[in-house]
Amino acid sequence: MKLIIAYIQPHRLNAVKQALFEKEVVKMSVTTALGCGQQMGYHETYRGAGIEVNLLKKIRIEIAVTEPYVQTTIDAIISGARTGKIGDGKIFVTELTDCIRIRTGETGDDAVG
Amino acid sequence: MKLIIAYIQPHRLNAVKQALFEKEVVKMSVTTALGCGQQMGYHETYRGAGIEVNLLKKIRIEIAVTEPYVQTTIDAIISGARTGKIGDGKIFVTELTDCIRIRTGETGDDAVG
Amino acid sequence: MKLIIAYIQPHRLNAVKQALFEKEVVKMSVTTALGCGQQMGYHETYRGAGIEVNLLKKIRIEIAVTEPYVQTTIDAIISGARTGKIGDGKIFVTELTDCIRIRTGETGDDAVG
Amino acid sequence: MKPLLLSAILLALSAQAYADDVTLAEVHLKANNTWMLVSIILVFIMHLGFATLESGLTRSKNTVNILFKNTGVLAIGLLTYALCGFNLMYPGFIDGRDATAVAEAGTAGNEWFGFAGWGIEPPEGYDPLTYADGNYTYWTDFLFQAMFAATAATIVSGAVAERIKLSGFLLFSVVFVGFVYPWMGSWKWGFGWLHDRGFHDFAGSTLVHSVGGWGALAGVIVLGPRIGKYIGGSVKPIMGHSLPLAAIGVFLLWFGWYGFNGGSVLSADPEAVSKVFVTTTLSAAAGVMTAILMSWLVSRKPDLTMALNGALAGLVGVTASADVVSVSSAIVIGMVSGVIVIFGVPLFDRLRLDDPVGALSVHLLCGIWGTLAVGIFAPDQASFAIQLLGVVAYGAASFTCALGLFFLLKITVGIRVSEEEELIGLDIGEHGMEAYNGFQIFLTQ
Amino acid sequence: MKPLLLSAILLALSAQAYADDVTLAEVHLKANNTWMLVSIILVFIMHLGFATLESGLTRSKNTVNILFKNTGVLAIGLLTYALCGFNLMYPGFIDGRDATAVAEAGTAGNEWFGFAGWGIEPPEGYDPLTYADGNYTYWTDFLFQAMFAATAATIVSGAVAERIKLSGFLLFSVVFVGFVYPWMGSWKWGFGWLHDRGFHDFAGSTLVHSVGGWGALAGVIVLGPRIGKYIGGSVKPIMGHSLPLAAIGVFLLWFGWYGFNGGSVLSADPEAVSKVFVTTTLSAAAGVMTAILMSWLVSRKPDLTMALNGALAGLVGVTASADVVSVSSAIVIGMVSGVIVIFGVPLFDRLRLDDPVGALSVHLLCGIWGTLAVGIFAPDQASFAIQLLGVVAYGAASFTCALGLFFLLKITVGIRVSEEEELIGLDIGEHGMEAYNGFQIFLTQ
Amino acid sequence: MKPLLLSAILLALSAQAYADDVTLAEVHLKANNTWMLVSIILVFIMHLGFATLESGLTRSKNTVNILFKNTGVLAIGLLTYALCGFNLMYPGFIDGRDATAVAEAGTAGNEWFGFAGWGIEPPEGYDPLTYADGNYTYWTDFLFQAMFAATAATIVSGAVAERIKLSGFLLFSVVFVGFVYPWMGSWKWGFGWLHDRGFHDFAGSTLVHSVGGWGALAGVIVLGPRIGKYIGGSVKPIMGHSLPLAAIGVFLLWFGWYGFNGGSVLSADPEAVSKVFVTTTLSAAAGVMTAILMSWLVSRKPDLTMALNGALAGLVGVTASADVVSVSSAIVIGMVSGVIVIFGVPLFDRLRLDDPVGALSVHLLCGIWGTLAVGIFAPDQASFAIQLLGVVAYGAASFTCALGLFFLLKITVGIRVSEEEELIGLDIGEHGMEAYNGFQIFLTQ
Ligand SMILES: Nc1ncnc2c1ncn2[C@@H]1O[C@H](COP(=O)(O)OP(=O)(O)O)[C@@H](O)[C@H]1O
Ligand SMILES: Nc1ncnc2c1ncn2[C@@H]1O[C@H](COP(=O)(O)OP(=O)(O)O)[C@@H](O)[C@H]1O
Ligand SMILES: Nc1ncnc2c1ncn2[C@@H]1O[C@H](COP(=O)(O)OP(=O)(O)O)[C@@H](O)[C@H]1O
Repeated sequence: MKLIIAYIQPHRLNAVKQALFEKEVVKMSVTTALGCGQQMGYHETYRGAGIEVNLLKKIRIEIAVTEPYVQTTIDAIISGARTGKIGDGKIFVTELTDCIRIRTGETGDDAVG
Repeated sequence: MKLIIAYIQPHRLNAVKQALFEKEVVKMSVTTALGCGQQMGYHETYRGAGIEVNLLKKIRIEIAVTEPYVQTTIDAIISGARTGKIGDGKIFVTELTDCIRIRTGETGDDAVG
Repeated sequence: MKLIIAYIQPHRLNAVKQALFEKEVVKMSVTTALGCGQQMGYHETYRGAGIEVNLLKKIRIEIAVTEPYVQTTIDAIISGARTGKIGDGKIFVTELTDCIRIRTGETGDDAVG
Repeated sequence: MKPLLLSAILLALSAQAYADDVTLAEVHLKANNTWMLVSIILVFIMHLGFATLESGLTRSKNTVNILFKNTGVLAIGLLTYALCGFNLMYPGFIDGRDATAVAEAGTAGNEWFGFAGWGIEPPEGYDPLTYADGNYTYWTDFLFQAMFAATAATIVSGAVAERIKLSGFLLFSVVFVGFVYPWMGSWKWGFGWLHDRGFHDFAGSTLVHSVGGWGALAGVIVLGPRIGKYIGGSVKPIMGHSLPLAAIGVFLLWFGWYGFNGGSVLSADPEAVSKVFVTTTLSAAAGVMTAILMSWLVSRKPDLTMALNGALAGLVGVTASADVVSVSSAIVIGMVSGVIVIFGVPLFDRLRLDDPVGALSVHLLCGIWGTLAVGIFAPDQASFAIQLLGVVAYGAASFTCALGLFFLLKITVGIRVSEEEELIGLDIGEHGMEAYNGFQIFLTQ
Repeated sequence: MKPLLLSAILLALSAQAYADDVTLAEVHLKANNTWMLVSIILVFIMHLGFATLESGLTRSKNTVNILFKNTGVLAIGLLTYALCGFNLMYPGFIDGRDATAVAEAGTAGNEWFGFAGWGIEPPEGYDPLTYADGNYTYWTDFLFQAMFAATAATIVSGAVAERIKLSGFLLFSVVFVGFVYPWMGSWKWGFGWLHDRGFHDFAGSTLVHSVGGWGALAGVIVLGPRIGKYIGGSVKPIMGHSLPLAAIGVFLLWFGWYGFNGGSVLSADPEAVSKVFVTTTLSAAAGVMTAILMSWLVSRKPDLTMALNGALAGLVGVTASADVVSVSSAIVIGMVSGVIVIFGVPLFDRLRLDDPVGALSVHLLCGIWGTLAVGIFAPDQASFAIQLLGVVAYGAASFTCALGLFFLLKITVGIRVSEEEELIGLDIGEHGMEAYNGFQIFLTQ
Repeated sequence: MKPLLLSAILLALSAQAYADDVTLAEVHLKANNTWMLVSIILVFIMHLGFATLESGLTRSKNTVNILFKNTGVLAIGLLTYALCGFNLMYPGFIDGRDATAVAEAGTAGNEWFGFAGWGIEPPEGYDPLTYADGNYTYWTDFLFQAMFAATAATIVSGAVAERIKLSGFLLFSVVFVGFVYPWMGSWKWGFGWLHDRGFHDFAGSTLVHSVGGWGALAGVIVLGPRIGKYIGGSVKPIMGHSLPLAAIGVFLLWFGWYGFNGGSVLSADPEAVSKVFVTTTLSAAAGVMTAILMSWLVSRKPDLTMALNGALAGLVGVTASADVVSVSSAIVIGMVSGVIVIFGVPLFDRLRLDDPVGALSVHLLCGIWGTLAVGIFAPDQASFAIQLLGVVAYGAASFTCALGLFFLLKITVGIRVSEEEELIGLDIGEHGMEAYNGFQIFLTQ
């Protein structure tokens, strides 16, 4: 099992969800995040003083998947999130040692889906 | 060491904290998250137009624990979070390579607690 | 590759960013979190009733780095975040199996930076 | 006497220039009525004050519901008052305390109930100039009273917030504002039996605030506390989601109170209205100060919500007596009110009566205190005994009616939302809508 | 007859005591003018109402921009109205319906356009006592009208929100408020050709609200919908970020409406103003009720934003007739308005006309309905035909001017922000500033 | 002459019908007093304006504290003004500019200090009709002035926000509002030495705003900047947490200013009050416009907070002269004020004077400018020299008193919170309470 973490542009979330649903990846967790990366920030001015903002609003998606789904999931995220512009974001893949469904106590692959 | 990530129903947080404290797991980090899973969403209407909301408010708990505590922690979370209803949530367990306490520089197991 | 997760005091974020930038670690993701740890909470009173708050506002930083950068990054975070007071926070290091840059599809080390 | 005569004639001439287009009586009515119109507007905005205060002191998952209730109650209150409320409250009882009137009527005047018919329409041979001795028109009269009416139900709304079913609450409001409030109001302001006995309630510490407070108490009892408020022996504070909203609410209420009390003079009488302004203002200020000091002492840290409630406490407290007490008495009344609210809130909590916004302490307790205060600080106006009688009579009637109503609704449409709905919030449950879209908010309570 | 004579003299004496420091006429003017001043203040605060309502019903990433627009439009409106608006709207046309005046002027009075010069300055031999038959001063006259002017542009602001370029909008406002609105206003309130023909629009259902509404329609058409509002065949609701703000806005608008309608009596005439208060209030309340009931039926869950829009609908609807209709007619007008708004919003969505705040339904549709309602409920005042003529004339003129203006701006400075800016939000794009610093907010829409 | 006599008699008869129940003088007082009462209410709501503006422009972790301070200061101001302020400000100095009065008093009238005793009570043989030539009652007089008093301290509150200790600030307010402000006020409005010398300050550009501004400056100097505001050579903007709150604040202040300036006419004189309305309004609008344009030019993107400050700048600027300048002068005054605020804010930042809300630029600088403007645009009213004298005198006195007070408090109770408390926020530190419960907010600043 893998735990896939993706940072995407906020306005791409719906597209990504769409792409994942089509691939039957229907479970995920989403949070907001501020991201700093290649994408340059923007300039804010407040009451005469300026400031460079380089922490941009991003969406963080966390998806636990079983091995067979890893690539599908990654492809789906990319297809939904890619605009070709800097700031599209990143996908991180980490090992998932175990997964438990609280309601039933199921563990492992059965619990992921 | 393991890093345990749990998604639970918001209103179960206090119960989960309680359960963890009893097991002397007193360190954790909590964030809000939107979750999409088996639990069906709900229908919102806004100014005549309807929309299906399937990203539900959840609480994300992150706990780093030493091996001996892994099972205790998982059990505690379950005991606090389980209602038997769909949407109770999931627990994800990942490997924790290292842990450092910023204040002291301690590393490994000593730093976790 | 490693995925470094750090919890720090909110007001130390700028210092940490500074320290990271100096070490050319310019990519990161930041979220807010509530943390419970050694640091004692504070007492709130609301309309005559008191309550102990032990979930304190923290900042969660997530940084994916290539092996050579791991220690540098950790040191930078510590140098920026340490005040010597309880509550300075923790750094967690986990394995990063893979990393993909959505925009280009690059993977592995190339994608991290 | 020639010059005099001449001057008389000259004056006559000059005066005549206007005699044909406007008379002193007309101007007098204008001056009075304009103030009453302003008062109407001020009392109107109090409803925004209630809406913001109540939503500010509750959780963000119930905000839409609270705003909705306050908007709905206002509309219901105004329409039902036009339909029947006004004529229930002012059924044309004879002023039993006016000797001649009684003589003519041949009655000691002990009216308990009356109804002057459906809808609103000026009386036979209506002449604005004489309708209220040139103080206001029929329409002003109706609307000023109508704005008051909705207030009573709004007071209930805050206390039962975060768990009451929308439909149940709206039905309650229709009956409470449309019938209960005006009927009981007629006892005093409609020249009913309590008026005859000399009960004094200037602007409604009892007729409006206690009546609403008793209704709130009934609701709180029937509904029970919110999930998670009382766990085991201890009280778990459920914090309001936006204190700026709460502060806006209190300032708007204070603002509107100048119309609530100032308008209750029922004319622009300069001395009377301005005196009422001073007593009202200083009582509110005194309420704030004691609330601040007490909460500083009691919980070591000064509580903003208590300071704000202190202002309302002072305002409710002085409402019954603003026209008859001295400045110093007004300050004392306000100080006591501030203390009452500080001890009232935890008291109700100890009694497991869950009142999210403190309506019971502010409107019920201070309403009672303010009414009795008339007997203490202005005994020449009304004896303590008669004031007590009024408090008891209104308390018994209002509480009984409200309790009955809530029970009836409980066994019929139901008045409490499901546990699941309460947890996810009434905004999504009752309205399928969120108050703060996009904001990331902890819903752990 | 001696006593009489004596009394006459005595009265003369007593009266004389004041004759030297104040006359009845002066007091009369004071009483009237004070009410008009209050009305000015009330109409002023409506601009805060618009600002909060519009920002509450849109996304947090565009809040700064909306607040900025509303502040800017107010300033622009006031200054341009002083510069030329007032003298464009009141160019001194002769009251063509006043037989004698026409006779003197020897004209049937069918004025279409006039301009009395730049800047504001009281007329030759100005005497406050006679300027408006002792109802208000020149300065009151100007300011009351000036406060109205900015409203028309503010109505547009809401409908074009979240995608219009700041510069483009401000330029539009200058022309629309500075020239279009006052010019068209002169047709009726300036004693122009529609006034001559007996068109009745008490406080501006058409002159202010429809005119603004038509401008909004033109803007919405030229701009096109916001990204993500209409995807494929379906409508994706884009939720407002703060319903408390929206509620504050509606209550403040209702509050200000008492000055908008009440002040339009143009004197403190007690009977007239208080009657207007009642019709205005009950129509708003009726609008709320039908909006609540309809949205409950239609979408199974009562919609707060609809209840709020219902209040505005009722207010706009009764604005043309508040002075001439009966209480029951006012209620009916309000009820119909409430229904209009419920069906109007989805209607415009079906037409792919993206109006974030519902300005088209509230101001345009209900403005038209309210104007026609005069012909239905007060045919003695104005025939349905002439009301229809007015609606059509103002619609044609306002829509054409606005459409032309927007097109002109589109091909010159441009009126729509870049897609990128729309996605990140106009606050950062146009102002480099965020409305809620530090708050974690989902910007997925 | 018969007909004339007859008419005189007839008039006498008709007039007599009312002669017994109301006199022209009474109606006159009503008309005047009603306007003054409205002004009181308007000035009251300015305190909500300050509360929302200040909290909107600061961080969410200090919101409860700011709301608390504004509530507390209002209560303190009202009570201390009743206790001694009013009688310190109006100690009954003889109008030294009234030749006859001086003659009688046999003094050139150069009063510096006076005190008419504790508490408030109408003077001997008080008759509302004559108390202020039938313009307002004693109570109105007191309350209108009392509402002004609290303002001065509130101005300070904004500038010292986010770092000042609650106890220290409240103690400062007691002395500043209870003694310093009224004492200095007596120099001009109390017929003191500056009044004698012909200093002109209509509604308080200097007496209220500069005085408050100087107090703010003293506080800012003694306290030092907020942590993180000035790092090395550069200024790090600390953004306000809610611009909607800030906008609400400014609109409410503008709204209330109609009472602040309009009420300062001290009667409902139609021409005078309405003229003041126009100058006040257009100056504010002009301030907005120049602030918008300048900030657009200076920082390439128009700054909402500057546009809002521009409105306040225009209002403060015209406050000293609203009654005596022409419309065009008022616009110029407003324009200059708008420019002042744009350059003032960064100026103070360069001087490392950390003023979170811009009170120094708005109230201090524009207050000074407005006072001097009288000498420029209405030299016939007051020479530039005497205006300058007034500015200097008030500046010296107010700044010295405030500085002394703050130092005294610093070495006694202490005035700055600990670094730790400042970082976690004063809401938790001083009140153990959060303003936005449940909301996830970045506290990195
Ligand atoms: N090494 C990293 N560690 C953590 N988050 C990262 C890292 N690199 C990128 N991100 C996240 O991905 C987002 C997009 O990255 P960015 O470099 O701006 O776009 P792109 O990868 O398309 O050039 C960043 O805002 C940040 O949130
Ligand atoms: N595969 C997954 N990856 C990420 N988060 C998940 C996954 N499965 C479940 N979750 C999280 O757990 C929450 C509860 O899951 P859900 O399936 O609704 O409940 P249950 O597991 O009891 O049926 C979801 O809302 C989501 O936040
Ligand atoms: N075992 C853990 N699991 C998850 N988060 C932790 C853990 N230990 C500490 N944290 C996070 O780090 C923060 C600081 O920890 P704390 O113990 O208070 O400081 P210190 O480590 O300096 O004593 C906590 O608030 C929490 O957010």
